[in-house]
Amino acid sequence: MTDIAPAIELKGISKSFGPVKANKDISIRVMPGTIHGIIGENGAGKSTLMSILYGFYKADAGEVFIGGEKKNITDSQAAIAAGIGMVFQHFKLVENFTVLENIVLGAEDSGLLKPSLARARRELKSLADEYELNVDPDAVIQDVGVGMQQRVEILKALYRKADILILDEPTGVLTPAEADHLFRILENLRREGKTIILITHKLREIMDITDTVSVMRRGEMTATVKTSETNPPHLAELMVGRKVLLRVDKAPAQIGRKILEVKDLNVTDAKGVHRLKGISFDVHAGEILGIAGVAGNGQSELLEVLGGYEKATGSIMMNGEAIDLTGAKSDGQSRRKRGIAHVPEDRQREGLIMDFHAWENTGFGYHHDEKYQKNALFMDNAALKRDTEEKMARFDVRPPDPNLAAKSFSGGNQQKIVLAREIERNPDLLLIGQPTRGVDIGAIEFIHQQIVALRDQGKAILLVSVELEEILSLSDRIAVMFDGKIMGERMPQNTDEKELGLLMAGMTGGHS
Amino acid sequence: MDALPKWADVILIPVISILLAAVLSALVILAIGENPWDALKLMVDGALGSTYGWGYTIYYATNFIFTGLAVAIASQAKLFNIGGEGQALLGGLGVAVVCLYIPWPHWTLALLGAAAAAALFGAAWAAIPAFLQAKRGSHIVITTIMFNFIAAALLNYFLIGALKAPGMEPATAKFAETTHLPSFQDMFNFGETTFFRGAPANVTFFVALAACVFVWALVWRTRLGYEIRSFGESESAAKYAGINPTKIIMVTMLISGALAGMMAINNVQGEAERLVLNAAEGAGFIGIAVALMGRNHPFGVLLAALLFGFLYQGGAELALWTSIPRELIIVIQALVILFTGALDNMVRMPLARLFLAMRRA
Amino acid sequence: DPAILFDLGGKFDKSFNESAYNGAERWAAETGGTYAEVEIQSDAQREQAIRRFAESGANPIVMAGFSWATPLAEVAADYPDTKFTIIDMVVDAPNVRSVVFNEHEGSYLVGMMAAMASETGTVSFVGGMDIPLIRKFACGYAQGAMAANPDVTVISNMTGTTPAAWNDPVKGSELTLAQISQGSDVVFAAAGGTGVGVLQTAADSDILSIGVDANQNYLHSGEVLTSMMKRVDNAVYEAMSQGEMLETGFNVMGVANEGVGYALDEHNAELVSDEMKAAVDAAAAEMAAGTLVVHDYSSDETCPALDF
Amino acid sequence: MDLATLLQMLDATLRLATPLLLACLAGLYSERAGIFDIGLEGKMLAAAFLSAAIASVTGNVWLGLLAGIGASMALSLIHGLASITFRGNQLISGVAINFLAAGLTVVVAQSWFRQGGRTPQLSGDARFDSITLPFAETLRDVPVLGTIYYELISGHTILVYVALLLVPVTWWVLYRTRFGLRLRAVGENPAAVDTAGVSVVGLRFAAVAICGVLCGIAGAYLATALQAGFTKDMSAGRGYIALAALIFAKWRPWYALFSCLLFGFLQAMALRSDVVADVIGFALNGQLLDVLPFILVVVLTGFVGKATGPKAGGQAYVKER
Ligand SMILES: Nc1ncnc2c1ncn2[C@@H]1O[C@H](COP(=O)(O)OP(=O)(O)OP(=O)(O)O)[C@@H](O)[C@H]1O
Ligand SMILES: Nc1ncnc2c1ncn2[C@@H]1O[C@H](COP(=O)(O)OP(=O)(O)OP(=O)(O)O)[C@@H](O)[C@H]1O
Ligand SMILES: [Mg+2]
Ligand SMILES: [Mg+2]
Repeated sequence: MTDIAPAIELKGISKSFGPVKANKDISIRVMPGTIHGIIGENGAGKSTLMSILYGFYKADAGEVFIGGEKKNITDSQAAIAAGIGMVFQHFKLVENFTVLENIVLGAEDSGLLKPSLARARRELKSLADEYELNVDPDAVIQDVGVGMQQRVEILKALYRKADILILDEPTGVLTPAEADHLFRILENLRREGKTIILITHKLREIMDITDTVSVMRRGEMTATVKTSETNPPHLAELMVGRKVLLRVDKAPAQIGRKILEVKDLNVTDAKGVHRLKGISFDVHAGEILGIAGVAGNGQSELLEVLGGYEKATGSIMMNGEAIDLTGAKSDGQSRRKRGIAHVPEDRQREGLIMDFHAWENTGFGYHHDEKYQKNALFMDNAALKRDTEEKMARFDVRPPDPNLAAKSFSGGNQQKIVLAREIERNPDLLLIGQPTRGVDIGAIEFIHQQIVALRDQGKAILLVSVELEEILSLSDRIAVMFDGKIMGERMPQNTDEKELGLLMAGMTGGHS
Repeated sequence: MDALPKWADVILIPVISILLAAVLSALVILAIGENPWDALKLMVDGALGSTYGWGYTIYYATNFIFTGLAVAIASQAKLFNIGGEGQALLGGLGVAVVCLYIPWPHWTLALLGAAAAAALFGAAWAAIPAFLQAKRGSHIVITTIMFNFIAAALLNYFLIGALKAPGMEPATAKFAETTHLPSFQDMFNFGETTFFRGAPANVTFFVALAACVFVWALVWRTRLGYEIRSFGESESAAKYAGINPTKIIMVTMLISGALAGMMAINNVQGEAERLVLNAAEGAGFIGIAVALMGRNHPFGVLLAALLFGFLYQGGAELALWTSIPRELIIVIQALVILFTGALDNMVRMPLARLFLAMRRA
Repeated sequence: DPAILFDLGGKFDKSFNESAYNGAERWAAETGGTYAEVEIQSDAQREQAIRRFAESGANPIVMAGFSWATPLAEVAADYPDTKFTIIDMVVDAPNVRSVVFNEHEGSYLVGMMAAMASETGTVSFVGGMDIPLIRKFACGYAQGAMAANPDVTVISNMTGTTPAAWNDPVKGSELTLAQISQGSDVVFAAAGGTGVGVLQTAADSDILSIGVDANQNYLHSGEVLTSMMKRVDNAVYEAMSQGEMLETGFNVMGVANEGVGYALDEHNAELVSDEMKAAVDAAAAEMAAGTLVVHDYSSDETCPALDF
Repeated sequence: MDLATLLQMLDATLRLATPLLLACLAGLYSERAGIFDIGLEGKMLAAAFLSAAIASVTGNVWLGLLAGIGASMALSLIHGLASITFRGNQLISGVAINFLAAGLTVVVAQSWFRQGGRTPQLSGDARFDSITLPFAETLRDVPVLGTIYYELISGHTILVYVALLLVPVTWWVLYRTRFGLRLRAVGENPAAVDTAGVSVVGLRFAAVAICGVLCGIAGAYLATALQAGFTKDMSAGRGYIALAALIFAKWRPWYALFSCLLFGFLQAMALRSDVVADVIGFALNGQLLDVLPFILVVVLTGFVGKATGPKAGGQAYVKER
């Protein structure tokens, strides 16, 4: 160690949320001008630790040193004053404000807005030039893509003269190209002498860009290593506490009959925006069709239409029978009866009722099933509980307690509950959106195995994911969506991330 | 993430909250120069000290059970039904029409008929706000408030018009003898000792208890209840599960309106035995407080309704025998609502910390 | 001791209940006696209040307001030794004295005065809640105005349809202003607390107003033409004075026995001309003699002089 | 309908709209900051009482106004404590405040004045006088415009002009100042405000306090300008109507002006059965006329369609459970 003071030093940080100990006596040093990665399972306490550094949460114990000086970071104002900026996992932007207003918010010069906005506009331009951070200052946040939203968040920090930038899972919502762009920006920032902390679940990103990496597990900091001295399997093992298979093992697909046939599907949403533009594709028994694409290009609408809760025009044939798309004769319930199961993209908003018990969630969407009825009037709660216990055992849900509320399970386990419910229906077709979003490596491995097993039973699977790695390793066939259209289909063995990335950005004619 | 044991959540917190409300009420009573202890004794004695007092307490509680259940079931679907008052008034209209124009042979049949009419009229009054909410996105809070005003005018129209009995009063004629419901006095009359003498509590109380059981079973044991709760917890999840939002909003509000309307068999058929203006007397609004205090659970609603019945009857006795203005009761109600409903966390937060510390130790 | 039961408006409503209260106070002051009283807050308490007083030995028990009739009819027989007085409604029982007022007669008289005082030929009426009793006032008033001036225009408005209509002085004001803009220069308020706003606005706008029930002339001295007095106080005073020996039966208080009338005192002496006084007194005499019959809205729910 | 009648109705509209407008703007500040407030009614009532009480005791209407604002602020503080500090249910808190004001005003009035829950009648300096605007008298005889100026625009109490002025002021504060930016942000996404280093609690309390001030003025207007004293329940549901107007106005200041004027006009119309009968050609039944404004509100909200308020409205800002 030289005698340069670390940019950030945390000593003995502890934090509890009620009975949950999110951080236990954590210490960490980050040297100036470096990029420091933090990895760990869901709920390991990464976001909590960084939120403490940013003054969002108050630590129960511990000290913070910035540039060698002890700082008492009581709120975000203090953190900003200490030169810290943070881009949260879930962006903290005001949706109906413009980019400029979001940047100025909280950092205005005076009581009147006009001069502040004018200055911000000027500075934005120079920051944009300096770091390749292009944004349209007058665009309204809800109208711009997540990539730009993220740049706004970074600009917010830089506008406040941050020397230390924390990014919490920044690439989860980006295309490969956008992620590359982000990493270029981070490189620029590092070159300028800024210090960066990067939280991610993606080991490749850690390997590509960080200088050092810390691993967290169950609220504790288990290791800090130089990136150059480690490798992905080793990191995975540090995280999960056992060896993890990083590749999906699967046999070649045994393609069967046509299960789903989609023709010329069109959707226009409530605001009059044309979301799906003439989508057509098939899915066969025994295959996984992967749909790649940047979030917001119509994948969600496609799943909603197939799942029966969004109206559309066009035709869908399921097992050779037409499905009503007007919403008049067919809804989510009748789709389920026809053998379509659906793991939605957002488990917390759609797949689960967070305040319901696990056993109540087990019947969710299938509450009209014979086996859950006691008689003509009442549901059979005992049967639901028994069913839940079985499912929990089979899907290794932890803790296996049907009486816990869904919200008390971690993200990975919540996802397992949804999967158990849908897969155990033995459906002909499984729709599955973002199966591993925000899920840690250990759980990803399990979930991927389940999906492949279902395929091998001869079921049809439609997989929607923004994770190209996941698409490439699971799919037997890949379709890429952009702007409500299917840009093209590829076989996984004949393509790569680069080509798919171009298609996802709306550019055809890659090098296939 | 439950820092508090269940018993603390359902018993300890409400009790402490009520105590706080009581202390503040005592201060108000002191401030206007009366003795709070005497006032409390008078209230307890008047409301619970005799079967007669109980008869009144239970009568009021019966009203509040119905309106409380109405608010509670709507809340399960995250709908805020402020329209209980208007729905109860319309229920009264239904009861009056049925009792006046149909020659019932026996009170049991009259009760069934009146209950059906009350439910129907109450539901009808909830139907329009429900429809506007489901289909047009009109804020149900606005529409139900407006419908309270409209209901009052409608009742006024009938009571000084078509339904008015001869004479000065804007009221219907007395209902026929065969529609009169047995009061507690009739039911608990054991020769020499008559319980509940002169009190208005009547057989409707048992209907109210049945309504509690009905709502409980509906909400926690049936598919419809499951769908209502799902919709209330998460509209997006409900859509995913194939639950039709329009249907849930409509059905829930119809049930809610029907329950509020059924209050009329207690006050109109059971007590007044005719329909008078302003028959609901604010019970629709008390229902909001009752539901909130009862945590939207039928059993909680029952307990909270009894508490408010006690406040009403005790407060009446207070006004009867002291010079404390009757508005003081409104103040006490306000404090109870404030502490048990809105300032709940003021008690809960420190208590949770305490329990956590105890568990750690 | 006697007891008095007030109606929902409360004993300080500046009109009906307050008049009853004044009667009781006058009795207490003159005899040095004490009485029990209650203001109820709910219809269901009516029967309760009567029973509690009867059981506590109060006698006679006086109740002000027509809404007491139904509960009293049920209860009276249970307490044969207790005497009751009900005001504004008839209850047929051996131990009940029923006092009703010919409000239409008193209203007729002030209607005449209004029409005679009016320079515009338009007079108006503001009622509280739209109930038959208030229509009775309005109808008598309109008849009187038309008798004094056949060309008069009578405007009538009710404040509302809920009990809130008794306590909305703001709306009372606005109704008065609306009536003024239609030409009215004398307004009669029979609207409880709402009437406060009516009288205030009339005074602010320099037109004349007419009070109700109690003598309200003093509220805006020199600007209240008169008050339609309904001597509830006398009825209460008398009942209390008779004590346990209360004379039961049916008792009509009209112009003839000075149960209703108009108020004349130092506050309005200058407003009431001799000619006005003569005309009104003549009409009163005719009513007493039975030669002038004022139509009572509540007798058949129609009004020859006004549409509702 | 002639000009005089029209002017009278518009005049009444303005008077009736003023308390609605003040309460509506009060609600606007609060709800724009994410705090629902159905306690407007109670705050108005409390302010009406205390302003009249103090004006009557001191004989000074300005002291009365201050006291009214104080009473309303006290209730605002309770609402703030319940919904901001203790993250309670904002609707319940509002309901409780309405009950509290309805009861306490009468209890206190009775205990202070012994006039049956009323304050003594106010006169002279204890009341707001109407002011005649410059040149109103001279311009009075100028046809149409002069008449409109004299009859409609001039001759109201100062609080009416204050209320009208508050509309552009509110717009300016909301859209042109730092405070307004933050206020709007905290109602949409309090986490954004928090992470930008601004206190959510502070902003929300500020908004609730402004709401208290405006409700205070509204109440004082009822008791010391429109009326000459307090009578129980004299707010008579105006707080609820203001709330409806706010939703109808989609939480915007200029729309609030128009919706309050509309509601005021509907009420003014209900006062003029003769005009209504003239216009539609037949006389409406009294009860129908009485509820016509409410029916029209329901119809209009049906037409306006979904009004979505500030996104974070009604929810307490919870960082950690
Ligand atoms: N605001 C909060 N209130 C209560 N508990 C919380 C809160 N935030 C986090 N927790 C708890 O703290 C633990 C750590 O959460 P944290 O969000 O820091 O994990 P993480 O490592 O960022 O997980 P992920 O990879 O899913 O983002 C969680 O398991 C959760 O139980
Ligand atoms: N802000 C919060 N308040 C309360 N509980 C929380 C909060 N954040 C997380 N938790 C709880 O922590 C537990 C697990 O958190 P975890 O971070 O693993 O969830 P997650 O779904 O992986 O999060 P994310 O999707 O943000 O990555 C769950 O009980 C979750 O409800
Ligand atoms: Mg997380
Ligand atoms: Mg995290």
